Amino acid sequence: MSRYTTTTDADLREMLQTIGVGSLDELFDRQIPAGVRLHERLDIPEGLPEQDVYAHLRDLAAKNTSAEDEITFLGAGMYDHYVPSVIDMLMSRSEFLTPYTPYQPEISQGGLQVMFEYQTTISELTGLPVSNASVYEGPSAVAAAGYLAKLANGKARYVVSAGLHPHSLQTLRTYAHGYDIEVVVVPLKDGVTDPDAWAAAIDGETSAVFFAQPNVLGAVEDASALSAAAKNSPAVVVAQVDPITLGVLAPPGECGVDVAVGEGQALGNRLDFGGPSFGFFAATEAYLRRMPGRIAGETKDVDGRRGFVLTLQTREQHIRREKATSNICTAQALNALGGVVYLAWLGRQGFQELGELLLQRTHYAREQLAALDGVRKLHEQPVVREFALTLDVPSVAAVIDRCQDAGVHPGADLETLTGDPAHRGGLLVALTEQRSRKDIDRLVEVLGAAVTAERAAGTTTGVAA
Amino acid sequence: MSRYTTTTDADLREMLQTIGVGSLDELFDRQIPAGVRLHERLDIPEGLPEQDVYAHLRDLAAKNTSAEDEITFLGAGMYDHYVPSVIDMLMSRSEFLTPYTPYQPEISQGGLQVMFEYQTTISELTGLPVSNASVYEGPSAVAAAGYLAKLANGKARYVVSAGLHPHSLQTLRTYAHGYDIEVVVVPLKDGVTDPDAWAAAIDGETSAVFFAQPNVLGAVEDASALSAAAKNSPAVVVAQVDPITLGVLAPPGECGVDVAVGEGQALGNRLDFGGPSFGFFAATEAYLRRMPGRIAGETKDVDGRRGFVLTLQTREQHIRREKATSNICTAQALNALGGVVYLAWLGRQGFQELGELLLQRTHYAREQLAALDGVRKLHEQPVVREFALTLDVPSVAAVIDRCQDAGVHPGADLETLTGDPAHRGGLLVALTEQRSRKDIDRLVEVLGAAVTAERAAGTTTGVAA
Amino acid sequence: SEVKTIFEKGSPGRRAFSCPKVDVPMVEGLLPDAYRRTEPARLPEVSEPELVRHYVNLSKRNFDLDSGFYPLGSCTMKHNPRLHERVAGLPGHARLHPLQTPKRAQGALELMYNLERALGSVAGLPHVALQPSAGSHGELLGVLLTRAYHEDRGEHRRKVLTPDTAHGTNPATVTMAGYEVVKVGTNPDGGVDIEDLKAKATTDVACLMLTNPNTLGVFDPNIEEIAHIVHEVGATLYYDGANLNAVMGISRPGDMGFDIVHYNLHKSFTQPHGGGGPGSGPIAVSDRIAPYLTVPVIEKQDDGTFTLEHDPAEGRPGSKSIGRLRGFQGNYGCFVRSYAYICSLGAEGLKDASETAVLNANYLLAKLRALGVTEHLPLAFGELCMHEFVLSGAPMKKDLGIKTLDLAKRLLDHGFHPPTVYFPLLVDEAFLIEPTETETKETLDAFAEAIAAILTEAGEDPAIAQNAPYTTPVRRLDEAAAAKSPVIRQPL
Amino acid sequence: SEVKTIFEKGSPGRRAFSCPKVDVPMVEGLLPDAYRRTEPARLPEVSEPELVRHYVNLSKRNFDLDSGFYPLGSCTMKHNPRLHERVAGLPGHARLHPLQTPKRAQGALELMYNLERALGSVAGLPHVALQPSAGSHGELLGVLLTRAYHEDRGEHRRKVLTPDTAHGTNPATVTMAGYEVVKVGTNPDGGVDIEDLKAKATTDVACLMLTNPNTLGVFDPNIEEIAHIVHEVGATLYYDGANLNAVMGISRPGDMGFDIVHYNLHKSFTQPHGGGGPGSGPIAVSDRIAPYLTVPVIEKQDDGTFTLEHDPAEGRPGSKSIGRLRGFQGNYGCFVRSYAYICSLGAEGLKDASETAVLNANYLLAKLRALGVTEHLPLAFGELCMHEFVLSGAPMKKDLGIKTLDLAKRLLDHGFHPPTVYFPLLVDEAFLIEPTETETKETLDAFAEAIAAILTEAGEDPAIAQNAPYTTPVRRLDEAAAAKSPVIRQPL
Repeated sequence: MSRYTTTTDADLREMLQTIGVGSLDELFDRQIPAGVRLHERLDIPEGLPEQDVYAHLRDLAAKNTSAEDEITFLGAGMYDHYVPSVIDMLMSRSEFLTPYTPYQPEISQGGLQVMFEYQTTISELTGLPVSNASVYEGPSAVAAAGYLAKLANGKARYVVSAGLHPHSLQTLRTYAHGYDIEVVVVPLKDGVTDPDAWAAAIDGETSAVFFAQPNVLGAVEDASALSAAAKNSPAVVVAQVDPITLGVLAPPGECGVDVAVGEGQALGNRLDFGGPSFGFFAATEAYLRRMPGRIAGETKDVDGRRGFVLTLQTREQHIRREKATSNICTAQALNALGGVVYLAWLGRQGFQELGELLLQRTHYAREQLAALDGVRKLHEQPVVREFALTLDVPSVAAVIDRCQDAGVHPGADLETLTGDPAHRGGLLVALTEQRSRKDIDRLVEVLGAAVTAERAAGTTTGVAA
Repeated sequence: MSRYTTTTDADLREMLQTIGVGSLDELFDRQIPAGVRLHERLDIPEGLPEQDVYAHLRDLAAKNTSAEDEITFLGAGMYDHYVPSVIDMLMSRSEFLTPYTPYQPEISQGGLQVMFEYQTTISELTGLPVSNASVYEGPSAVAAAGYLAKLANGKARYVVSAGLHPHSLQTLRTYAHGYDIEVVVVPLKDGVTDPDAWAAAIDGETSAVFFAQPNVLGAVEDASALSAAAKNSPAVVVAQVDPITLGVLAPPGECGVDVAVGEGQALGNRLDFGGPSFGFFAATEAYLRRMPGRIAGETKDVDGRRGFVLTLQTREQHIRREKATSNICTAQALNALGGVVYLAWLGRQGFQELGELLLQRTHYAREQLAALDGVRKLHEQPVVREFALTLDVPSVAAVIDRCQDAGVHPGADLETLTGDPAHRGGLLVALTEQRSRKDIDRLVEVLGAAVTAERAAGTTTGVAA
Repeated sequence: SEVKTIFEKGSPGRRAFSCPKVDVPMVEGLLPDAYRRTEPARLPEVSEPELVRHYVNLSKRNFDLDSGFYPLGSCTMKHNPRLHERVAGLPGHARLHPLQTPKRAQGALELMYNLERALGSVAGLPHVALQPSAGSHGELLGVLLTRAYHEDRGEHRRKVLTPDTAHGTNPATVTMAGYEVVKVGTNPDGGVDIEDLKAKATTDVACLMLTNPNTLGVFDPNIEEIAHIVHEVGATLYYDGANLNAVMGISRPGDMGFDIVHYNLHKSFTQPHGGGGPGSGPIAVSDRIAPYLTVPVIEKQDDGTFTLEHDPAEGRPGSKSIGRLRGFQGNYGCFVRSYAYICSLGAEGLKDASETAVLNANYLLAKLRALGVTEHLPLAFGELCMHEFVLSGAPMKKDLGIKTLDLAKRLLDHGFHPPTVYFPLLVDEAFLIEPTETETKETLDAFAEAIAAILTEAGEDPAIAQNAPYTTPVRRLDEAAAAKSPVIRQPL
Repeated sequence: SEVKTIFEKGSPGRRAFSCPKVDVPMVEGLLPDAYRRTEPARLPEVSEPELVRHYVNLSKRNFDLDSGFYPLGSCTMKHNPRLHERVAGLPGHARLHPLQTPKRAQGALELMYNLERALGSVAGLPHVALQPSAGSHGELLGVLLTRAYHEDRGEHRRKVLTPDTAHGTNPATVTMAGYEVVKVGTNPDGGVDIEDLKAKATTDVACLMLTNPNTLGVFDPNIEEIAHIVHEVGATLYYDGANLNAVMGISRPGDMGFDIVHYNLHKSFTQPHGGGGPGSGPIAVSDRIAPYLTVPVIEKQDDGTFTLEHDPAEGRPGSKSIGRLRGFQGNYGCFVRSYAYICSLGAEGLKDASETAVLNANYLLAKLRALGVTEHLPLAFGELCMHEFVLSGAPMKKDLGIKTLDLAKRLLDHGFHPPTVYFPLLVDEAFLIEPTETETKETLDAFAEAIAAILTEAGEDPAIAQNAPYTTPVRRLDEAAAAKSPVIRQPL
């Protein structure tokens, strides 16, 4: 008996007697072949009181430098937005936290209505009529969109902008290898997808095209032009979108995108060192019955009352098995709850205001930083919440380390992120509403000093070498 | 309109029209004399977004050294016990957090049953049949017990052990001054209430006697003997008890105590720099109708179902007004919830085990520390979770400061706490289940070094002077 | 099935707590046998899952502010921002020991200092003490300060005046502070009866305790004259801050002539009410009362640091302190929440709160009028109101055969918490409604319509309301039986 | 009254969010007009109080594990300790950016490393990858690893075997990984049909995916022979860890001969299920599969520090990695919770959990037998069971006229979440019950008695169950209509 189990000695005696076995061991001995019974103790330390588990996990937490401990400009897929307290409160309510998938709709109306509302917000953000109740997270959502295209048109090739987040590209490759679809990458030019190479890569065997908005360098793509280039092909147009930018950027549904997916973390979810969060998945009406994952729909009960159910389940694995549109069998319901509450918290005006705020601060930060010695813009394209710089230093990692010693994380080392040697010297700087002008000015100061110091050190090293 | 208010311009127009006034100002101008209308802005800064309020309050928190930041042996009335996570979860549920006093029992059964269960746990702990649903906190509970005695017997004098916590004594004095009762303090001898002085102080004009168990020096008093000394007087015997010690110490109800009160913080409540917590208040049957505060009782509804109500309300201020047993009009319901959940979490066995653990660790800590050079026991009485030492140093505050620089708070400066020059050099060290042997050994090391250093510094100073 | 208490659940030996092992050498006989407990306290024996389910299910038997409208008059049930729980839960606040060395608790002292200044600004009085644990505690402090003030001047006054509209805590407090209660009447407009006041305001009077706006929702139009009368006889004027939510940024007690003001942080400054506590009842005072304030007192030093003074220098607040009223520094966890609220709202937001509170009350009143409700439940005093208003159910009782209590109980079936009933005492069948500023017009409309519907229903069949509620976890409970043979703990 | 969505509440202009001011010089024209959004997204317009009330009230329309018994077969609805939410919420975990420099994320890496080792110990396999987001994601990884393994050996196998008792995710995964699904039958004891397996286990088979105990609650007595058959043809043996909760510390998949195992942290290692996500589906593999594992891989260096290797050295796990399956390092927040669980229970506690899970299932089965329930709902296979068991409602349907669905719906009125219905597919009118180890004997008794009572009631009047439930927020819903004309968003 542990603190989570309840079988007293008296319970055990009575239960074994009712079952008709003499011992717990007998229960197992009668079912498990002796050759595979384990007779040693698992190699796991002894259990601890709650206070000691807490202390241990707290000590581990203390070994991490979190966004609470430094001014961070890290982004590159996940962002340190402020998570309003109402979200913690709602996500921690037992009624949202502890049930499972709403298989019994009569006692799951809360969760189902949340899914329905969530779908509505995603539909509004993306300008696409159809949203599912969420998928795992961003990059695998991109791959799921690829699988949708494969099932929809069976063509041989994916055409992918090099502006896609590298995790998305890598995930898409891993998935596509499973069902033998070729992945062709179109390079960037001046910071955005090269329009000529893009158009040239798309043909009658293109199953889907993928680009990111904004792209991995923070640049705003000409989404309409990229989509238009695929119009005369069978390709499904897939855009990975940073949802926070949709307060100011044209929604994918108005740009000719067929499937808009993305990482939902920025919408009211914590960083959590990368997860859990949620991926959103929206599409045109044509793909409704090809969507992966759960979908909630409105209906009536026998008394005519409004209610919600999981619907279109014949797409799903538990019914269609090998013919399913996906093997996904849950949404990220709790995280999606965070998403819809966040969007309702921001509200119609707030969502726009937030976008405008980021746009202005991002511009300011970019200009201030690019004015530093040894720092320049990696590209000149419009940016909305994130931008790439090039540092004229031997080691971006060393610059980052210097900045962190001064309490500021200046952003992601682009070459490490993308693995592309062309990105040597690249730094990807992200803004959220938590990074004030004061923070930006501090970054300018700290990065300037670090670059100067690193160039001096680098020169010295160079001379010495 | 703020984020917490909802009157849109359209709402305002319609509402003013329905009321029949032209403006908000008119509503006030018609009711408030012009001479006392305020026409300037309050001297309070502009309101902030949620994230900025969070950041400000977090920055203030960061300027405090909490029990999360150092190994603390501070006690002296409030203790750093581990607060189990179920308590946070339950106390933060809207249904417990946001309602008010259960004036409408039909929709307040949850809170009322919690009070009923709370009363039962306090009754079990104290060995007294009657408990109210809690009062503000510890020292004012002592004063409330005094007021009960005043109303019960109208005698002229309180006899108080010097072992009472100084805050309790000071609070009792403040209250008693209001209704002109004299407070006589009986000194300690060998660390406990001097039995002869105690017996001599009690007479036919004694309204109540007060002692603490354990007392402010951590010593266990002979509660039965102290109570017995008042048996031939009209005095109500009041004991202030540390509830955590009742796992090992005889309950006040078995020691002849009439009214047992105390600080409930140790039972599942946070330190919170001193509050909110709760005070418990238990008594013999004789004082049931003289209790201050709320009491929940069991009854039936019109369909015969079990239910709970606030009962014996004719004692209370909202009915009896100037003849009430107290002016208290709320319990500390939420904090008392923490208390009953904590006691149910500990459980029958766990409550005892915790007491035994503290008893053993306290003994160990006391012996180890008293063996240090320049450190001795202030008294030789039995102790259960807290004990007093005497440091042979010029300044206890300086020793504490040195220890804190090393990450350990060694305990309370006794002279500062009691204001009694006889306590010069005194240090009051408290244990909880969060202070392991390893922590104690660390304290021994740190305190030993600090005392040595301070004696050296003190000597030097002495020589120089 | 019948509800069970936690004591009726579980089984011997079950537990939710894993006790840390005894990691020091075990020593026998540390306590004399005579001091030892012999029989364990019969606490519950349950696992963590049982514990959680028990209390989660109990919680569901409560109505709460996060779920619906709670217009409980005089209690100011305004929205409780969850931000406040977040910041109060930061370990730097929540795990801060009250005896922490002040130099290592600077954040807490700064917060308290800032809160004192902000509260002082709202009241229009310069000195604030945060110590009292609740409004009633603040009242007691206020009257004890009055006493200290007079005594210091060599005066031993015996009486305190309280209007008949006062909260019950006022007279109860007066008695506790050793004074005699003298009631002052109410005039037909709902304000203090000036003639009665003049008659009773003798030099033997220590204080007049007043709520303004009072419990009728009436702002006393004669407040300046009242202050003059009271001060004329050398008495102090005490402001019961229960209704401060009506006047933040709009009118200041200090400007009205009050010497002492208590705040209910759990009302105007939005603490969660916790099912009846905790609260916090700071007070503000004028210069002449300041020397007697409780200790410790927070002082800001020239170097910008903060200290806790237990024995303030002469001329400083608390230099002739009456002592303390409780342990430590007060309900700091409440201070954190209210300070966060003030930071969120700022001067404009606090004023908006009061304006909207008064707007909502007047709108609801007007709406009830428009629906004909006030034919059966007329406004007790005046035309307009401040942040709350009192209806009298006397005509309803006569005409429709249902009492205010019946109306309240029937409202439960409509999903609303009823207003305060049978208070203030001087209004027959009183029904005291305080909507607060955080409610929407839609909610006010729905509430007004529910009352109108209940009255209509009662006109057809009063038995429906008389036997309400029907849809609650339990129905009307036998309170008389509970008081007659009290069962106040689980028999074991 | 009819429920409203958040879009149907509020009013234009209301808001819960105060946007920070633009504190930098405003610049116009930063975005080309053609890139700009022209119409705002029609998000809700509500204040914070409205937002809170809406979702708090919605939550009350959910049944949840903290409120009652939830014996949903195959889902392992065990108690979720709140400690896990506390530790996962520590800012050092919760606000840690996934791209934080590894030297400044040592606590996170150490936690993941420790978790990998503990999970490996439970499975009896040496290498663990935490990346997959859910069980189905782990399955996909497992089959892709199988593919990589074979391809690396120059083999291009085409088929994957799955028993007909398998979870639907198994065949769906096989298809996604580019393989053909070949079904293997079930023998009369509920185990794999060995003869069928032998016939289908050709050299063209890449893998057999198996759950053991399987979805019937049966531990396959021939598991050693099955492993032999599969390995004989060079295929891998994949363990669907959905039912691992039956065997922790009792039997290890690695010892049974499995090459690849996925864990459902949200089942055996107790994540809150969140209304359907998030989950986490780490996998463990044998040495021969290790080179293909996802990157990044956590490595512990000689100096005790931890690194994230994106390109592990030859011979190390991940050195021939198939790449990645998602962003960053996986659902770290889930890792924190499961690690805390493992720290709390330790080796003994995990074994106790599985023992008690199996005890509870067998007791509930025996209790249902004793109450005569199994006359109408016989056990589908075997005598005893592991941690769950499947009843067939076919006799009940025939004799009493109520379907398994009706029984499930009627259970709602008794306050229980029903077991899984109509799965596994090969059992007619299946009723799959998994009580888990955190339930009390009292709860199991009450559940058994409720079922018995429903059957008795159905014997008298089947219409009662056929039309159930009656006491839920809504009653039976028209799912056909929902699917026929889908309304999947609020029209605006």
